[in-house]
Amino acid sequence: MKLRSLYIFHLDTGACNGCEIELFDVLTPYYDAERLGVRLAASPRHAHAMAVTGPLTRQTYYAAKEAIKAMPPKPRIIVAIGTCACSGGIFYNGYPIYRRPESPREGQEYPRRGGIFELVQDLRDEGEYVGPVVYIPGCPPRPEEILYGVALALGLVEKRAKGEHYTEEAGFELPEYPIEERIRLSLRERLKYVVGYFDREGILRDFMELAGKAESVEELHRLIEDYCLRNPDSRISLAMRVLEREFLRLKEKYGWEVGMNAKAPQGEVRGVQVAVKRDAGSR
Amino acid sequence: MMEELFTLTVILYLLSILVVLPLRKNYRASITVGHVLTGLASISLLAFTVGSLPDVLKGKAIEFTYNLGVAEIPFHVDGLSLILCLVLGSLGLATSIYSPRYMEFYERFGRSWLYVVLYSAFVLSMILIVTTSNFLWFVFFWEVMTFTSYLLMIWENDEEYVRKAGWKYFVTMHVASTLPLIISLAMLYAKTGSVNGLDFDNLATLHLGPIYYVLFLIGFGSKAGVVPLHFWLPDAHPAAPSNVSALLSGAMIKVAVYGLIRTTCFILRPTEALGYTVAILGTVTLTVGTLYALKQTDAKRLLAYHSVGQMGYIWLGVGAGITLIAKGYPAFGAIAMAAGLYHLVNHAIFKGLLFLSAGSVLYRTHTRDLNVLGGLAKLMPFTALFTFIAAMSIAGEPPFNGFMSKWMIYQGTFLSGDGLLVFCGIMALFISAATLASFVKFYTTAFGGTPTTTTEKAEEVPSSMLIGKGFLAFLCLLFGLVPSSIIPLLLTPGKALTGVDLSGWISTKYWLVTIRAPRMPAGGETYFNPWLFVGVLGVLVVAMLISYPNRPKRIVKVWTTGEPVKAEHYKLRAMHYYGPFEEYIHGLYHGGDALSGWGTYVCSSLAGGYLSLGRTLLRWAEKVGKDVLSTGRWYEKNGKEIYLDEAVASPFVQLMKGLGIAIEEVSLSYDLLLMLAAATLGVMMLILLGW
Amino acid sequence: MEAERIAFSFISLCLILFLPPLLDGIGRKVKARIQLRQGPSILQTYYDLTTFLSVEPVYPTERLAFRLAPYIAFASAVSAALVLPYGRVIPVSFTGDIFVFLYVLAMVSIAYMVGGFSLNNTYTNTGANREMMMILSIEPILGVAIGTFALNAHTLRIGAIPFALTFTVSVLLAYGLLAYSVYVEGGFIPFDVAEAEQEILEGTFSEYSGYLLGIFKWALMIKRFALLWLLSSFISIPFVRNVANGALILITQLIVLLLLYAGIAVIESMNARLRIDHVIRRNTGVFLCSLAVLLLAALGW
Amino acid sequence: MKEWARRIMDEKVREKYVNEVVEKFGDRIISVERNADNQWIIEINREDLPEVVGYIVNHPEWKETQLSTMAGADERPLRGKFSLIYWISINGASGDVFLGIKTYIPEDDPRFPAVTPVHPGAHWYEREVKDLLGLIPEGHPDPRRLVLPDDWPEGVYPLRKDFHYTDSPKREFTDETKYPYREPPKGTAVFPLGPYHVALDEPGHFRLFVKGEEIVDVDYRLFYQHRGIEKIGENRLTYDQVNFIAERICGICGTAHALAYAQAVEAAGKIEVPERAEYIRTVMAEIERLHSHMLNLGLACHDIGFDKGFMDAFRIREHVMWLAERLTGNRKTYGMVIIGGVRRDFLEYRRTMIEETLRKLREEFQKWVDQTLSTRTFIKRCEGVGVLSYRDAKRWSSVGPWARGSGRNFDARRDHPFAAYKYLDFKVPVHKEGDVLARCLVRAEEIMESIWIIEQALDEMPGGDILAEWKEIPPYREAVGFTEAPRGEDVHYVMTGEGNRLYRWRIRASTYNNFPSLPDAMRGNTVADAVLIIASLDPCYSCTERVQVVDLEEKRARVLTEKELIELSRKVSRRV
Amino acid sequence: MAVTLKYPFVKLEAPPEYRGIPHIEPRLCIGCGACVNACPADALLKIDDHSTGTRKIVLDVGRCIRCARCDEACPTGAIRMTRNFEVATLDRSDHVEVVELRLHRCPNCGNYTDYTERALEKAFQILPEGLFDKEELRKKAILCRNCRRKLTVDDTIEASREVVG
Repeated sequence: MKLRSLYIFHLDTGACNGCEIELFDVLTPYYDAERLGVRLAASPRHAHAMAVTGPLTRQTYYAAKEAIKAMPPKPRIIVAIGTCACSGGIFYNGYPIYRRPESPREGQEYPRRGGIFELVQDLRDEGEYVGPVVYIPGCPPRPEEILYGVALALGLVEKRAKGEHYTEEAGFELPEYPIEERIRLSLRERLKYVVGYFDREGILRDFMELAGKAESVEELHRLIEDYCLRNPDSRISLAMRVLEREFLRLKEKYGWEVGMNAKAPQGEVRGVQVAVKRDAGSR
Repeated sequence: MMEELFTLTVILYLLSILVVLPLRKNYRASITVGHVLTGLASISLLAFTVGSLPDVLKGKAIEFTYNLGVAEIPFHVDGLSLILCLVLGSLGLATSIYSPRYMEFYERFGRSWLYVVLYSAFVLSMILIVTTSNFLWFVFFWEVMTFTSYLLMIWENDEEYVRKAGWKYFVTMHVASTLPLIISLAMLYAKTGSVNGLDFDNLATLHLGPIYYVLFLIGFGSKAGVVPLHFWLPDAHPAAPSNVSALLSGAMIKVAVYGLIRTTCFILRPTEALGYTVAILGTVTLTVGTLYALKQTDAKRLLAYHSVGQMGYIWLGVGAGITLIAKGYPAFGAIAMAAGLYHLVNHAIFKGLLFLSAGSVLYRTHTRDLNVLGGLAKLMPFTALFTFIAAMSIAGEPPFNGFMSKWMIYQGTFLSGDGLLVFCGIMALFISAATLASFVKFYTTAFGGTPTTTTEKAEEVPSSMLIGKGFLAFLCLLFGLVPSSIIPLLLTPGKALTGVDLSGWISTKYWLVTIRAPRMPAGGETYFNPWLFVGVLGVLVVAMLISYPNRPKRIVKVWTTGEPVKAEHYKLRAMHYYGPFEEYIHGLYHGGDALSGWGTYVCSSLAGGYLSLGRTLLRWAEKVGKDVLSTGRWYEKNGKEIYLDEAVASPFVQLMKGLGIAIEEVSLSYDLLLMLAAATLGVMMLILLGW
Repeated sequence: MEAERIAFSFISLCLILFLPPLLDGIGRKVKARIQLRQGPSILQTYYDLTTFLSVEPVYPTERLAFRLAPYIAFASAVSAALVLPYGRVIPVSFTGDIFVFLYVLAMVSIAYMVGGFSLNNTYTNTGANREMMMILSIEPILGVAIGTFALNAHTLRIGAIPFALTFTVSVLLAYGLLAYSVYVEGGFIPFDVAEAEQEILEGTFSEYSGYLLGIFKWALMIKRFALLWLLSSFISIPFVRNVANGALILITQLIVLLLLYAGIAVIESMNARLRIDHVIRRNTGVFLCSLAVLLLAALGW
Repeated sequence: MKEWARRIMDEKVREKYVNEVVEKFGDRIISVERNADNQWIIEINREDLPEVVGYIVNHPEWKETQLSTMAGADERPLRGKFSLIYWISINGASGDVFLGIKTYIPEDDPRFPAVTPVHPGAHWYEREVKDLLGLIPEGHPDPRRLVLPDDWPEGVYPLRKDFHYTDSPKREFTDETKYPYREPPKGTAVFPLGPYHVALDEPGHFRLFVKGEEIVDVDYRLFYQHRGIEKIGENRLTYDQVNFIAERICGICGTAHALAYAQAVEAAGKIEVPERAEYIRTVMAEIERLHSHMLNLGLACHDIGFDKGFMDAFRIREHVMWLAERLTGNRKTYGMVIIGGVRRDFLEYRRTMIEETLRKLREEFQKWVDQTLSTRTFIKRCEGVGVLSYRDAKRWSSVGPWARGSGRNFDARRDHPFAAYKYLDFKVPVHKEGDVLARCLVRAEEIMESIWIIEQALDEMPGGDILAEWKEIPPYREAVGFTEAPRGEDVHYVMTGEGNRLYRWRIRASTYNNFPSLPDAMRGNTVADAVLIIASLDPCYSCTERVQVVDLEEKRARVLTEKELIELSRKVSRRV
Repeated sequence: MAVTLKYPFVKLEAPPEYRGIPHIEPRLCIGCGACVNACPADALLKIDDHSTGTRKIVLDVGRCIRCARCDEACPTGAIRMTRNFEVATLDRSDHVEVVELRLHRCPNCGNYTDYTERALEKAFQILPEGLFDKEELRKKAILCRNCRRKLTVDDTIEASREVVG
């Protein structure tokens, strides 16, 4: 199927507005879906496609059914925008969400049921023609993603997504890090409170690199000071120093002997001094 | 030969009066028989019209005289008369076919014989008005016409509003129409001194003063419903049974135009001042009438206001014609006058048809309130079709007849090279859109959409009613597509007035018309061919229909944006149409509030005597009884929004309040009223014959 | 001569039928560029149209008026466009054809209205209602413009007026009135109240679908084309009326037409849609002012 | 802390309010408990509800007092009773107090006297409680269904604890079970607007009763988007997960909801949030306001066919979206706020990015305002349209720019300083005209203020952690969390529960308080303005309507010349 | 001039911070189910089949709300948010990613336990050398829950018997 003009009617079946606004965004200068021939239709009578957002609540079900029935008999493409329309999303088993009687409200089936598919299936059971359904997941999908989905419906791009089924044959790796695994995990957890989950991987990687290189606590401290000098971002510096203190604390706790790269200090007070220094440095 | 045909017409009408008297016990039979005879009479009148055409086109009038023993009635049938004969014949035929079934609707009133008597007398009087050539007889028949039409109008006399409209009509006609005519008659009689001296030929030789222009303008203007003397019309026409409304609107007010042209142009001289007056009155009339019509939601009242508006077009055309003739553009003036007369014929046909259609709707649904009608196109397909043709005609859409006459009026005004007339033409063009708006409303509210609770049980009207309407619809198409079938006839009055040869100015070949303006650059005039238009349009429509066949396989629900809405609520009602526009011209509608006080004051000081008559009558009425007085108060109380037209007419209203109460009392008893009317008629006749 | 006439008539028919979508596409492109976006392809309107024309419609009513309205609109729009001058040739020409032009063009609106009123739907009804009010309010202005031309040129033939005009103050003002009324009648923003998409779901069109909608939209495009072609002829012909070559005149007309479309696109994108009462008020004001133009014309200025 | 914030959060001022209420009602008050810094819960008998609530809400001196939220809860497992709590906020730059008026309702007699006759703003709350918990408000003017779908059976109350959250009982869907719309007034036609109308981005059904084009009255049915979020939050999700569904209550102002929820739980669990996290929350909330207001201004242009304004507003807004994407990983539903802090930090380069974007934004938005306000047709469409009087705004407890456009002078950021607002300086723009234009101007000015707030916050942002560690939240504690979302105050009420789950969660989106005043603003306008007025409300959450008496006399048209407007817009921009 | 991006006709990278669709790296996944517990939308499923001894970790991108809670919770970094966003498709099964892992089998009773072999290995990696009696731990840890309880009870009885005895 190759359409050069696509009038889309927008059907909100209980969405949170995120997808709607992104759908609007697709029409605006940066994305400009009109260059693909896409326009928002004022009435389902004009529409070749129905852009559906939302998990299909029971109150919208009847109206949405009317809307799809009001479309011309063909092509009736359905563009399910957003995770909710694809499968019910986070709301999938709420009490006002529509599910066909045979669709489980809790279940282990996959792909997960829910969303607009329930309505499409009902309509097909009634003998109404409903065209293909393009699923565009995302919460909300980026405008690019919607464009991609629409382009897919128009036959302008190739499908890229592919289901995967891995088994044990894929192989198993237990990656080894320069520092002990349980300390790494503790540090990783601590870092979440300092810089958040997203930036922690990179910082931890850098830290482990330094920790692997360092032969002693002093060297580690020097390396970290170096690193902070090279990297002017105060937040990363702070994180590194927190890591250093935490690392030393954990080493202290678990005993220095086991799986150690950085050598234990000679004096007992060493670790404390580092900590004091860090406090001064972060100001 | 032609004379005998005319006599046959008269005899058939008289016969119908006689025949029904023995049949009066049987309501249906008497009306059917009566209308068969009137139908035959109409056919014979049409035959007379067609037969006389060759002579009349050559400029020869048909003249004959009926000698009644006590008096002689001279007849003079020229082009102008023949145009009216055509109108009366075709409308008479249509109503005769239509009425027998339609009058079943009024069976509860009984008195079938009286109806037929009045109907025949009414039509016959109009025929005699337009053919007689003696001013006395003219006035006499005029009065007969007024009386009969009044009695027909209040046929439904158990309705309050009918009686009210009736006395409004009766009083206005006598004060503003008959009175000026009788005054002029008296003055002329005084001048000539004999009944024979009142022959039109004779009168034309007199040099009459400007007072006659005024008297005739008032006399015929009020009958024709020209602003500001139109206020009776929108009440009167809807009050009558629809077939009578068709005659009132289609024929009676046209007779006034005939009277105007006959008197002012043929007896008096066409002058520039007269022409401008008529044209401006016409413009004001068409503007006011149509803009009021835009607001109406009562089917027949809407049509009645349009009668006012369309009369404005006729007056504009005639006025432009008179002006141009007087200014020395005889040929072009004749064309403009022909345009006005063309619209006269057309208006008679499509307005007759529209009233008959409104009657059909009334017949089946028992309502004329457009707010509650709907969906009739599905139930009454032929009525819908005929109404559509009539609506498109009156809105002036090609290729229907209304377009042709309006087109000629525009040409006559726009090309006159006279700023004032051009302005009149612009207003006509604008009002044409308003007419369209009004009829879009009329057609779509009654016939569009899905049937409502009021209309869902309606069905198509009986075939005889359809035939009557179909005949008129056919004429709409005929005069639209083949204008040359009638234009030569329409040009004869102009020719007779100016005596010039019009070849080269307007030419008619088969169905083609071309017009030349006085100062138009020479050469390059080509014909307007309605058939070419129909052909192009038809070919395109058919071609598209073949490429994109249009066959619904199944019907889906109307899109209500997802949430169901009841069909009866999901529709704009007639009163909602054009709201913002009406709101904007609100000032025009309700300027009356401010004007009424002022108008009353001025008029009361100007016409003290006039009012003292009313006061005397009021005093008399008080004696009749206090409960009767309440009617007058009712009128005051219920006229919450005083329209501009009524404000202008406030002296009349004052007068009518008094007169009306008297007549109100009388009209409560129909027999009494009838007796009174007959007595008045008899007295007048005696007076006239005695002179 | 006859050969030229036939050739030009054929060209004009092709222009009437197939040029409007292109012009619409150009307008869309210009608008897009003003909004700093790439915009659709210039041919996009053709794609839209062909897609609509290939889609089977759904019928909310079996009423004949509803089903025939698009065809009537289309045929009327094409017929109206045929009385306009193309080069030195007018496919169909006669005296007073300007009124025929107006009335036949009004039939497009009538089809729109009858279609809109033929079913119970307040959206279509309101669209039709507004369309009628637009016509009501713009007709007198158009009338004054025509009246001024008629007073000046003493002819009512579209083909003859631009050739016979002498330029006076009133004629220049009448040009302004004509342009204004063409703009309003064409339903361009801010005057697109009858087909307002966000308010009343494109009015009557909200119930049309598939090829019925396609034909209707095509008809409206042809109507706009006819109106603007009238304006472009009135503008261009007085400048080139002494040129004998019909093709050259035609090209001039086309260029002016393109400029008009581009200019309209600019105005459209710089304005919000007015309300119907604003439109009526504005039009009535213009009409009252335009009476001065008529007065000037009557005085011969 | 800034001087103004210290004044508002003054302990003495706060106690003055509470004491006045306690003194006024004396014996009738069963208990007074301070459950959080600025929140008191006053327990009374159910018979006294209208009087007490009415007294506080309609207090002549506490001008901007309003009903913030009302929650019913099924406390039968705990106490064998239902509970009702009306939360009233005292606003207007005078003090920072939330009063919860609580009452218990026995299981066998689930009725209470309605507050709606005293204060119409309680209309939906009481209808909703009737729908979801089966508590019947006596004397309520509109007994129709509000929240539940039309095909929901009678007598099943989803928020009761004996209702399992995955159940979805149904009844036959027929014409009789359809929502009972009012019959149109005589001589009017129905103009159904929605649920699927092109200018409404969300399903909501407005039934305009029109005379021609003029709107005579409005009836409507909302809650098409009712997704049972509260039930899911109370049953399926843990404290942390609820944040993500809270964010999806509304795709536009998700952060405000997530923040309100997090603040409520933090207040209930007495969790201290690191200062840096508060600043980051503030910046995110303001970024959200930027995009939301630009969106709304753009859509207002779109609804009146002014495509240039629409496209430009969205083009400018895209900078904000991109910024959000770089900062949080997504253009919307940022996923930033979590109980105890935030999830991503502002590294240096992100800070720079924000500053650059703001610079660009201010310049381009200024241009947009100048251009739009000099479009005469735009002004013509917005001026004097959809006028909401101050009285109506107050009567319906309206919030946000919708209320500030009508002269209500309050803003949760200023009157109940949360997050980092107490450390910042800003103005609250208020316009008195109450028409669409006033609301547009309020939004435009707020955009400029937001830019200024973000700049301050970036400058003053302290170091330290971004997330606090918390172990356990004590069960059965109540608190409200509140934020100023772009559309107005969002209030979340939580009652903590056991097993890492909430016991009761009540969401009150800003639009919930604004919607019922919509008919007042719409009456007397034309159909053409309807979508514009709805857009100027900036609806984001589906709510419902009510019936009330038409009061058109209040409406005042305003005439503002174009010059003044341009001046005004200049003034707005010059200030920042 | 026009600011329109050329996408989808040219390739467009999402910014590095973007939370795209999640992806499970099968070589790292130990099937612990932490992500399943963290997921608010139930996009991740843990399906155990004790008869065949397999555990499926199912990721349905079409249900995923991209909150990155799984990313945050995963101990091995197997499930990560990618920057990919082009996952529109006509077939919902394209959205499903399944990792099928073997469950650990209790050497004592022969039943399948409710953790995978990989999880066990990971647990041993985390446990520090020499901190506990590793051999002892290994002996107990590899047992299923029932067997372990039995073993513990047995041990206790034995110990008490020793004390008493």
